[in-house]
Amino acid sequence: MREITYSEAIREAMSEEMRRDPRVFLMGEDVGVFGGVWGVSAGMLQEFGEERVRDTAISETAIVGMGLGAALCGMRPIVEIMFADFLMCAGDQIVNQVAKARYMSGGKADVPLVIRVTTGAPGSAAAQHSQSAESWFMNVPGLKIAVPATPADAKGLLKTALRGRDPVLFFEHKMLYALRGPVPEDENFTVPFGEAAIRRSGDDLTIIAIGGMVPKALQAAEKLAQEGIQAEVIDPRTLVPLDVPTLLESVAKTGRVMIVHEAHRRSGPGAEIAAILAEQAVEYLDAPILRVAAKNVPIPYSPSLEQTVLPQEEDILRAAHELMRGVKVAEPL
Amino acid sequence: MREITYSEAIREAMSEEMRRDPRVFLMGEDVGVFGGVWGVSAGMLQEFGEERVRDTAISETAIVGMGLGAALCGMRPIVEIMFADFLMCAGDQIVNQVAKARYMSGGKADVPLVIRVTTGAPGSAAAQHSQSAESWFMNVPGLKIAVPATPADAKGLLKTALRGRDPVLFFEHKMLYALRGPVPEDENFTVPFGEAAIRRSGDDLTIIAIGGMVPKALQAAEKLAQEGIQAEVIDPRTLVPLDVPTLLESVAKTGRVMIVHEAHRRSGPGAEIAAILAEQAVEYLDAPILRVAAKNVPIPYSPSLEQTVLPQEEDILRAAHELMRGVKVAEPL
Amino acid sequence: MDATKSLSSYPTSLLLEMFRRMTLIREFELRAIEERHRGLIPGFIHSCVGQEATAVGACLALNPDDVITSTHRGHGHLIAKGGEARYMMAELAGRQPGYCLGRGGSLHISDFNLGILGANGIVGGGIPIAAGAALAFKMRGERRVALAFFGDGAANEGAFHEAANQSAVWKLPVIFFCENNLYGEGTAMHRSTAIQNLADRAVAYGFPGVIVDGNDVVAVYEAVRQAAERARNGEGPTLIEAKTYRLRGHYEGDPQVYRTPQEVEEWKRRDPIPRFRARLLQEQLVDESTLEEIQGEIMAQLDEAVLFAKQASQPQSEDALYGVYADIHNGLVF
Amino acid sequence: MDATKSLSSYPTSLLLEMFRRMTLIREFELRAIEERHRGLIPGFIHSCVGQEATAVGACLALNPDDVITSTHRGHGHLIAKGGEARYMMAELAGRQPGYCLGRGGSLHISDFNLGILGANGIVGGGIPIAAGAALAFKMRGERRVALAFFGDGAANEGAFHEAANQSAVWKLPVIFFCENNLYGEGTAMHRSTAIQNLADRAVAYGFPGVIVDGNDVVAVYEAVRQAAERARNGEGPTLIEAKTYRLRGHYEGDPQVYRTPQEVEEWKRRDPIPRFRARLLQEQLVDESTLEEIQGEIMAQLDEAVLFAKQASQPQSEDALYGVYADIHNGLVF
Ligand SMILES: Cc1ncc(C[n+]2csc(CCOP(=O)(O)OP(=O)(O)O)c2C)c(N)n1
Ligand SMILES: Cc1ncc(C[n+]2csc(CCOP(=O)(O)OP(=O)(O)O)c2C)c(N)n1
Ligand SMILES: [Mg+2]
Ligand SMILES: [Mg+2]
Repeated sequence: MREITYSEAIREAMSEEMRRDPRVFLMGEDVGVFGGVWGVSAGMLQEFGEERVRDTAISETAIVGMGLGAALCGMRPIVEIMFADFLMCAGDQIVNQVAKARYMSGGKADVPLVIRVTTGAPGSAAAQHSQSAESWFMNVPGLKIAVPATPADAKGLLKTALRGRDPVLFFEHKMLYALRGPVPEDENFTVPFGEAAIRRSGDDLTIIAIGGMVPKALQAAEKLAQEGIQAEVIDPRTLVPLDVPTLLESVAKTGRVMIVHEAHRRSGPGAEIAAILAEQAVEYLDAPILRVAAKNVPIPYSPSLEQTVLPQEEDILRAAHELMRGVKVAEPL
Repeated sequence: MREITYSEAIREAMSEEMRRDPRVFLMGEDVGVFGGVWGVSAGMLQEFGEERVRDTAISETAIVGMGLGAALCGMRPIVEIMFADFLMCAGDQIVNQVAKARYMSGGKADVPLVIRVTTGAPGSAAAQHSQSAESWFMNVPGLKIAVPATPADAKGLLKTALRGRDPVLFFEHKMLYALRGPVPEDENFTVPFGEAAIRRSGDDLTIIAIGGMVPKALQAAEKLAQEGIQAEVIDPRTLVPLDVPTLLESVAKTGRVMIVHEAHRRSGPGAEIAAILAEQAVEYLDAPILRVAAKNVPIPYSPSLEQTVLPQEEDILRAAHELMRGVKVAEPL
Repeated sequence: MDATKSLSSYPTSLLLEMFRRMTLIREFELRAIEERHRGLIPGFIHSCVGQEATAVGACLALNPDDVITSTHRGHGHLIAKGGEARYMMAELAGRQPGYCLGRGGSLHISDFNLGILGANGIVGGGIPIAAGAALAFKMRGERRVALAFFGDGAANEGAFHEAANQSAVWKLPVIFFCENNLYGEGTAMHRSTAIQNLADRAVAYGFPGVIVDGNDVVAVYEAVRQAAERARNGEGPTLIEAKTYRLRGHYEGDPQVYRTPQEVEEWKRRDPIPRFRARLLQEQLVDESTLEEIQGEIMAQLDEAVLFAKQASQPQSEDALYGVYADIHNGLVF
Repeated sequence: MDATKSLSSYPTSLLLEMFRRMTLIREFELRAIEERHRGLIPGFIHSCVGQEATAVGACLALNPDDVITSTHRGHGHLIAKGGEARYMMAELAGRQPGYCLGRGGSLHISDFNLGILGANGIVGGGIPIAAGAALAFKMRGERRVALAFFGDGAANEGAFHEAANQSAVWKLPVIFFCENNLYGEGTAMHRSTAIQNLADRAVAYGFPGVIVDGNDVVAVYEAVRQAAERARNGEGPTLIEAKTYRLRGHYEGDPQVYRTPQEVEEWKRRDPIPRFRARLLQEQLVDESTLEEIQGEIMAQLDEAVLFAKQASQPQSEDALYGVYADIHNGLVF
């Protein structure tokens, strides 16, 4: 299969859907003339014109709220929020309007709105441009949350989002944009929400890795294999809905599980996953459920500090060893 | 000890600190002339005047941001956000400014800012006026989060917040405002952050109950006692910091634990607590960790629907029986 | 003080419809308040008594396929845009046949077929939504208009500013309709805003700002008609500030410590309904019996609406769990 | 085009300080860019080359105990307010002696002793903070002023609107200082705003809006001085729109597809530093050698700053964990 980057896969998904469906359009800060600050929508203005690739003012509340209004009136907007950190500038529209419009209307409103947003630390971007916001809106019913980790998933999940009828928060990890991988050319290739991918099979322990941490988890798993430890690496692909059966099956097999994400540990996506497993899989567990995550500290600027705060491959390896010993670990931060 | 209401306790804490410390002042929507929509600040305008009890425009971002600016310049503002649902209107200021000001400045900035906010469902207030937002900001390092459940704690925790140097999100449950209880008259009575209260001792199971669910958990525990089941009811009082040792001690004793909160189940505060216990207490567990929480559905208006979505005393009882049987429970929503 | 133009230049049917809808709104509110006291209605009510002319003047100036976004004080807007009293009353009572199956209540009523994109519990929350609707219309080349109702208080929310600016840049067919009733909850406008006329805020975005007597239904109608025409012609947004007054508390039960009974009494003299009624009679466009007939019909309609709501089935409590998403992923935790 | 008033009415020391600070900012930026290419500086740089006059004119018109909030393009503001090049360079290099111990970087530099409440990575994020600082001053009866720097793009954020309105109501001693450099990232102002002059937005709040040539340091100084006087006298906020231009990319590495080299060239002719230099010489207020001496000092100062940054210790990686809260709760999960 031809290989393209994660970034190209996203552009391809948007472009194909825009060709196919006149209701789809893109708006956000600098998505047009600039082509997106990460270059994701480069060239789309040229193909689709100013009507369908709209540069907005720096007004996140308006961007999301107008996306909602357009969606309620039959469009299928893709809105881009440049950094996950800025989602909170549109917090009310996301939480109180977008998420609830269908339910509050008694199920009448379709809300086919995709909010694309970049997540994660690109390196020395500091506390306001490095956050992984995947869990910030998980407590709010009504949103779906996608966390693609491969080019194929980026394309397939985005297509599913764009053909669906529910609002989706679509988290694109900045450090994955340049990642290359095979992506089907079939225009109708989609990846369903709520189906985890088993990235690597193994019987000894389960690593549930999210977004940008999937490649790191796979690398760590290779190293563990050299030690004779076979890790199963699962990528949930969507956090809402979450494919609990696949997680349970793996944990039933391995009895050992860690969750790896770049979001801060406290109340990150791993908290919910761990809680579900502690509810539904406790009888399978031969060890504590571990979380490998960013420490509960704003992301610092200086590289060595940043490295301390962000989860590293060694942290995965250390957690794996702890799991294999079956001991309890106390993590103070 | 004299008894006052939760609401009076909060007013007393604010008033005493305002008398004691000229830097403390209150601002928010309708906190002055109206006395607060829940009457919490009634009479304070009369005592302290317009300079220190400030009615603001309906501008949540300005309210929080100006609170921060004043705090950075030596004041100790109390800002009120009328409903937790509206916190997201000030989301950016809370997450990106207030929470991070100290850390980003290299620890130089003191941020003595208290954000008081009402939480929980007052009954048929529907999806945008009933939310329990306690966990929305737990993933963001830099904030402290208080969830008082008694008049004494409301006063004591608020005093601690007002004498501290860190920003605090202070969640006041609407259904607790009328609750009466003993409150020390000592002006220097404070309740430290990070110390859970054991509301009831018991050896059979641990109920960790948050905010408005504490009284319900205690009621349920009484019923369980009649069946011969002794539940220990723990009120964490603050979610950040969280008193993990007290929780661990209890779970080590009982081996059975449920977490009860009015916030939605998915990624509510219980997710983090369950995850911590699954990390640190798994060897003590004789049963799954259960969560009793609002279902993952926006809060509906009609009373019977609302009751279905919100956690009820019977849900606590059912969970207790399941814990005692030690069986696994699957909760699809 | 009333628009100088004689009413005779308007079709009588329109004038009667104005009277009918304003009266229906007034009586709906009074009835809802009554039924709330009687226990039929569980939630809060923010009544729009006194503000009927803004709702009716604005909505009658729109086409049926134009859309509105409304507010916490939305009953009037919804009725003016065609909302049916029985389904509204049933929604307020939390019943299954209500507009939102009892899930929404007063703050969240919507009817997409009627172009009602929703009341809103968030002050200012509907404004960007209306702008987005206007964007959809413009992109599809439809000559439709979106109108956002909001209050003087809401004009201080960032959401207003952002939506107004973006709509101006794209010349969207949207009308920002500010009902300035002089108070945001208990805060008098002069205590939350340093300017006299919110219409002046249009200067900040580059579109016209218009002040209108919000208690004169015809004046409101004219202002919105012109703004809608501008919008349909691709000339972009208009901000209309309608000066009005709410005659009851912010919500039912509000002790109203923030204003004097005298002030309320004074505004009662400018009550838009008696005023319009008097004018209709004075200009001899209708006779008293026609108006009384309409009033009678409305009372019957509301009796029916209340009966409908009372007899309507309660939602099944398990139904609470449906309608969060369009699809249900079986076996997955949602 | 230059303020008509002769420079001779200003103390030479002030004029030289203007020249010195503008030059320092310019050279600091160029040096930082160079050191970023060389690898000393890990993060992004949004340089303010071309906008030195706004920073310096504004900050020199303030008192040392007045405060500012800054932006992502903040180096100039910070230096103008007294920030020291060596600690700034060390911060950019992520070193321990940097202003924020290496935790903040370019976007987050602050120095509370100098009244620098912080650069900001959030567009518009600092504006309410400045208003809050002004509130503190007003409440304590201090005659201090807060000034918020922000861009033309930021003027479209809700945060600006809310802070401006509230400040007007309370007549706070705050100056909203908009550096209109014609672009927000790659979006030309006329594509994000439908009005010509952002100063007109002051009308929406009820305080004066002033337009000033942002490439004329003395004109900026005058405008801010007047606004500060108003503020100190309890007359409330002022919005100042300074028309300027950024001569380099939005960030270093920006391909600048959104504008023509011709446009940039044209603005280079209005570069505030050569322009001010020429005027100083033309009015014979200083001689060339004095200016060259200053320039020499600055180069030496920057050599020292770079050396300082290079030799400065790296933060200890465990230090990352401190400073989130004022207190540490031992044994508790934070
Ligand atoms: C974002 C937000 N902030 C605060 C409130 C609480 N609240 C409800 S109505 C209201 C007053 C609104 O005033 P205005 O916009 O003038 O409308 P009016 O009530 O006068 O019709 C307030 C503050 C809210 N619902 N949403
Ligand atoms: C809330 C928010 N939205 C978007 C961005 C991304 N961003 C950084 S700078 C910038 C442009 C700002 O334009 P302007 O305010 O004119 O300042 P300038 O860069 O021209 O100095 C944008 C969009 C951000 N940092 N914060
Ligand atoms: Mg009002
Ligand atoms: Mg700019």
